Amino acid sequence: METLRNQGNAGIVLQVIDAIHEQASYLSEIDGATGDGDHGINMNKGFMMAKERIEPSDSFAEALKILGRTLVMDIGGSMGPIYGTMFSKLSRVLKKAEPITKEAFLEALENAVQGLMDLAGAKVGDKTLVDTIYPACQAYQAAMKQDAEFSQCLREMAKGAEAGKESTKDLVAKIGRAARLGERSRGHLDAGATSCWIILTTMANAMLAQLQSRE
Amino acid sequence: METLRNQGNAGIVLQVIDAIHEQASYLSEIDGATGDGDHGINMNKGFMMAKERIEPSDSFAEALKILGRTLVMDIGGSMGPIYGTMFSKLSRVLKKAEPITKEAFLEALENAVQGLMDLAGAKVGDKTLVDTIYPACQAYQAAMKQDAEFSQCLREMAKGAEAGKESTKDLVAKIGRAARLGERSRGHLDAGATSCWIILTTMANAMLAQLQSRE
Amino acid sequence: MQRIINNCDEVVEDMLKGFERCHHDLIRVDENNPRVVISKEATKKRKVGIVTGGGSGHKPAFIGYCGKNMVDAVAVGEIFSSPTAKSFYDAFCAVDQGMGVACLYGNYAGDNMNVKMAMELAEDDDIVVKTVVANDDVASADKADRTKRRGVAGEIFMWKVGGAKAAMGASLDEVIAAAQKAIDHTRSVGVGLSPCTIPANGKPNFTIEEGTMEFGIGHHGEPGIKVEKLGTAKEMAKEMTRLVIEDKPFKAGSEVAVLVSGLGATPVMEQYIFFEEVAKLLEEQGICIYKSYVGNYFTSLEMNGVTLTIMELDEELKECVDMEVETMGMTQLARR
Amino acid sequence: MQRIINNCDEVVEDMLKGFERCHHDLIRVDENNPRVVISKEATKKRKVGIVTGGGSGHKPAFIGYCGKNMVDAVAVGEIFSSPTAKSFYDAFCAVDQGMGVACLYGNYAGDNMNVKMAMELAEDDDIVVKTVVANDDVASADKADRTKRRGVAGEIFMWKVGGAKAAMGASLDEVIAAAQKAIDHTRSVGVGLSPCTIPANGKPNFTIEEGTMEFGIGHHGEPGIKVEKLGTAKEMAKEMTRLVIEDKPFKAGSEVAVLVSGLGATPVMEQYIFFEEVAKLLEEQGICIYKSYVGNYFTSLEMNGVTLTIMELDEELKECVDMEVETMGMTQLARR
Ligand SMILES: Nc1ncnc2c1ncn2[C@@H]1O[C@H](COP(=O)(O)OP(=O)(O)O)[C@@H](O)[C@H]1O
Ligand SMILES: Nc1ncnc2c1ncn2[C@@H]1O[C@H](COP(=O)(O)OP(=O)(O)O)[C@@H](O)[C@H]1O
Ligand SMILES: [Mg+2]
Ligand SMILES: [Mg+2]
Ligand SMILES: [Mg+2]
Ligand SMILES: [Mg+2]
Repeated sequence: METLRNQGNAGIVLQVIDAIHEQASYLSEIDGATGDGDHGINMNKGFMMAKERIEPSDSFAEALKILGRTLVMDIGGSMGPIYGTMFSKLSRVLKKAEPITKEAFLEALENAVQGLMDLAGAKVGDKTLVDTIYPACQAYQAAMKQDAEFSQCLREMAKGAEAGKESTKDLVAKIGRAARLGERSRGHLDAGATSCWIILTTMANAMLAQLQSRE
Repeated sequence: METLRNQGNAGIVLQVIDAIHEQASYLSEIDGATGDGDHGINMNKGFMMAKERIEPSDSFAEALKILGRTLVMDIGGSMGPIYGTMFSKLSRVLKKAEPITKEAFLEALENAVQGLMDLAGAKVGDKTLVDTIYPACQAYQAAMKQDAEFSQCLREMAKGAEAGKESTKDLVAKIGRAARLGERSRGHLDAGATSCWIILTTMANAMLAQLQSRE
Repeated sequence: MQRIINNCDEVVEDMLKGFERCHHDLIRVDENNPRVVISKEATKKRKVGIVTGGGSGHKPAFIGYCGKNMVDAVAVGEIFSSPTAKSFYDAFCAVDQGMGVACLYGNYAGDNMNVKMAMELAEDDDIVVKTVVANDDVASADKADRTKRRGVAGEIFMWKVGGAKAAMGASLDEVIAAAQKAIDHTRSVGVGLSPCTIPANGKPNFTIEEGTMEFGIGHHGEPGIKVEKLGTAKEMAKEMTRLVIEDKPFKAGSEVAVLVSGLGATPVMEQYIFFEEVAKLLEEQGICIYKSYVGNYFTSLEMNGVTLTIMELDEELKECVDMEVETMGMTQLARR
Repeated sequence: MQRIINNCDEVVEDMLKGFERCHHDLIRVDENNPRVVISKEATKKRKVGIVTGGGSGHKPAFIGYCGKNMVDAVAVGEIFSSPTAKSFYDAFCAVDQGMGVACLYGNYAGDNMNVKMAMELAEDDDIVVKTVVANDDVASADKADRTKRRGVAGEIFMWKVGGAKAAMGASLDEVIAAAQKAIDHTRSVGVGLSPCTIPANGKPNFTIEEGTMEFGIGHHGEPGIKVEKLGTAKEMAKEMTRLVIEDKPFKAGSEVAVLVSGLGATPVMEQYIFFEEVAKLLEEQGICIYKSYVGNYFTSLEMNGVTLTIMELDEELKECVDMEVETMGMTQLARR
């Protein structure tokens, strides 16, 4: 059975932060096509602020909590509470898990998706980050149903995120600044969906590298 | 000796009004090159308002007074008081003259130029209507000095007005909206100088037609 | 971009410094949170605290309504972006005196989320916070979907009424009821004639073609109902007034407060021209104007355009509207 | 031209109708002259009458300062064009109560002429009119030629002081002396970032290139001292503050009132950013800000830009500045 150590695995979150930092200008560029071109700046600001507060020795859950709390408390806008809630919910379920099993992570993921959607009021098809995280969670669930290993579930989650992100290209924005464009928003990726894909794939890969097999 | 009947000669003023009315769009066009393009509109408004108040049977002096008062009281801006003063001053000197002699008209003209310049604070060379009326008055004076007849004085006045008006083309505006352009105002006629030329030549011609010769 | 700024990423910080310095007799900035503006009157007497908040760029909204008998504390966001949950929370803490806090804000996704999170934090501290969410913009959703409508300049009436009520010593439930009544009695609509530019972006997010106007535009450039030929003030007033009147509906014989606001770059002269047309239409319909406000009350940076807000009055609302108030955006002597 | 108007030749008429309707509790329009706005307080008690006037398009100036303890009557001109002599005269007549009239206006050729003619008319009626002519704009002529300088936003301080003095029951000579002192103690300068369009013209009379600003521009677009690269708020503030301080000069230890006004399309946010820079510079020089005003106090239609006005205070001026005032453009409760 594959599991993930909670203790000392803050590095997973730090990798997510670094990925957002590296892709910041790409995210702003995407946002520029249909929004106000600041998504990378907004994300980078909050994620870098959290980076300073996270110790590499922190647990995975602790690091998620710090990131979530930083986003909620210090970022504002819509991204602060949305991503903040996502990371906080992940943390809340995972904090008692040691090691983290694929079941625990599914529960955490479902909680995060639910919390995020309740808060944001966005549905699948609105052309937001929900279009990435929702199918990602479903892909993980589907893999679990087929008794796939933790690693396989994570790979499926990343694939689901990618497909979901790509799906936003053909959607018309119903929420946020891009809604301004109506039909003209079609043909462009959604910035939030893209950052969410970066977060989920980076997290999946970082977790994969830390998975431990035991009988 | 040539003289002009004061009684019943409101027609001279009415002809001046009609000339301004006819040239209104030309005046606005000139103002458009260096100012805000409304000189014809401004002038026409005041002059037409006066037209309604003047009876053809009024005396020349009476008609001048009505025009002057209308401009002063009802037009505002700079043109109202400036042209208003000019016509009022002409009227004030002429009102006791019957018939009007070339001497009386000179006195009236000198009074008008003085009053206007005192009020406006504009000097020759500032690229305003002063550049028309001042040389016009000087030309009249010069003709008088040479013992010219009234008709000759008036013709000289018109010539002086024309030369003065033309002189504004080469001047740089120092006053009014055109001052905004500085050097770029050079090469354009001044709108006020042009309306003043129209007024003075029309008045001269209308007076010429009414001059009476007696011994 | 022709702007008088130092650094496009710090316009809000820089503005707040100037605002605090200019209005130090009315407000202060929270010592621990530079994004919270607090009225110097907030805790002079024991009363319900009034809090609001929102993105920057709408001046006088939101901080301009912080002061005597109106808003007690304001959470300040980035340009066109919701304040943090922490700022809302700190605003709650700053003004709670045990009688509770009325958080009166506009219906935007970000604000809803941040207020919600802030309320959870406040709950842990036993601070009772209740909310009224302004949704006066009739163009932002169908009447059947009223809860989806965003809040615009009608928020000013909500703050005026809530602030007055609190100043009168009312309980939290009474303040909430009055503010809710104010916004329920209020309808707004806006028209945009030209876009605006978020300093950090450097160029407008959208365009409005010369000779056209966007009917029903939102305060951040949210899409309107339609783009039309730019008509006369009379035509604009007619369509806007009709939409607003029919939605409520405002009926003959009722008394109303009217607020006309420019969106930033609209000369105040034009706002009075527009107001006159609105007033004539209301008169024709037998609707009586009790009090009117014309000016730049709720703007969107340098957007060109105008908004119309109408609130139906009863005796309670009139008393609140008439109350003396002293803020940067609205100062009124007690009605004689 | 994106405008909310009915007819470009009747914007002033239309605006006045809306203004009167909105502010009927503060002002009325003269029954016999639709171009004269009269404060409802003007003749409530016997005092010196305060009159001003000027072209339209500068709202709140001039009619926006008509009301309690400020201006009693205003002569209203066309856009950027002086009112008629008759309007000034009618304004004198409306507010004279035998104690005389203080006509406090700005130094423009047209206004000088029309006021002069109006005073001649008033003389025939034995109405005593004395004038103060504002000349606070340091950019409009050299200091040696101070009488040639035009009046700009400093006029607001002149009206505030003159109006307060009259309300205190001062004689005409006392009012004139105080208003003259106010303007003598005041200096202003403006910067333009974009032009404006007179509605009847349909296009701007001048241009300001993107990335540049016109330093020292006048309220009607009169040429400034120079066109420069558009700098930061800090740089702008530095140059403007220096010019103003050195001209007076304002000295360390003095107390001043500061007024920052947008020219119409400048977001109020930017005005506060600019104000903060000015205030820091004054602080550095040991000049103490007693009171400050930031907002659209004296505009030029939708021109983009900002003006800075500083007045040195003594006890008399402070008392006048602090007095309660109620007008559309400035309302202040009595200082606590
Ligand atoms: N209510 C919402 N629910 C979910 N996602 C949203 C919502 N509003 C906006 N978004 C997401 O936010 C992204 C834009 O974020 P960002 O650019 O940081 O904020 P802003 O739009 O304020 O500039 C969009 O691409 C979209 O995915
Ligand atoms: N102070 C002044 N003295 C004399 N003439 C002046 C003065 N100011 C302006 N003018 C004249 O006024 C003319 C413009 O008049 P007009 O277009 O009617 O007014 P405005 O400039 O207000 O639009 C100029 O061409 C100039 O001749
Ligand atoms: Mg964005
Ligand atoms: Mg943004
Ligand atoms: Mg002109
Ligand atoms: Mg003009």
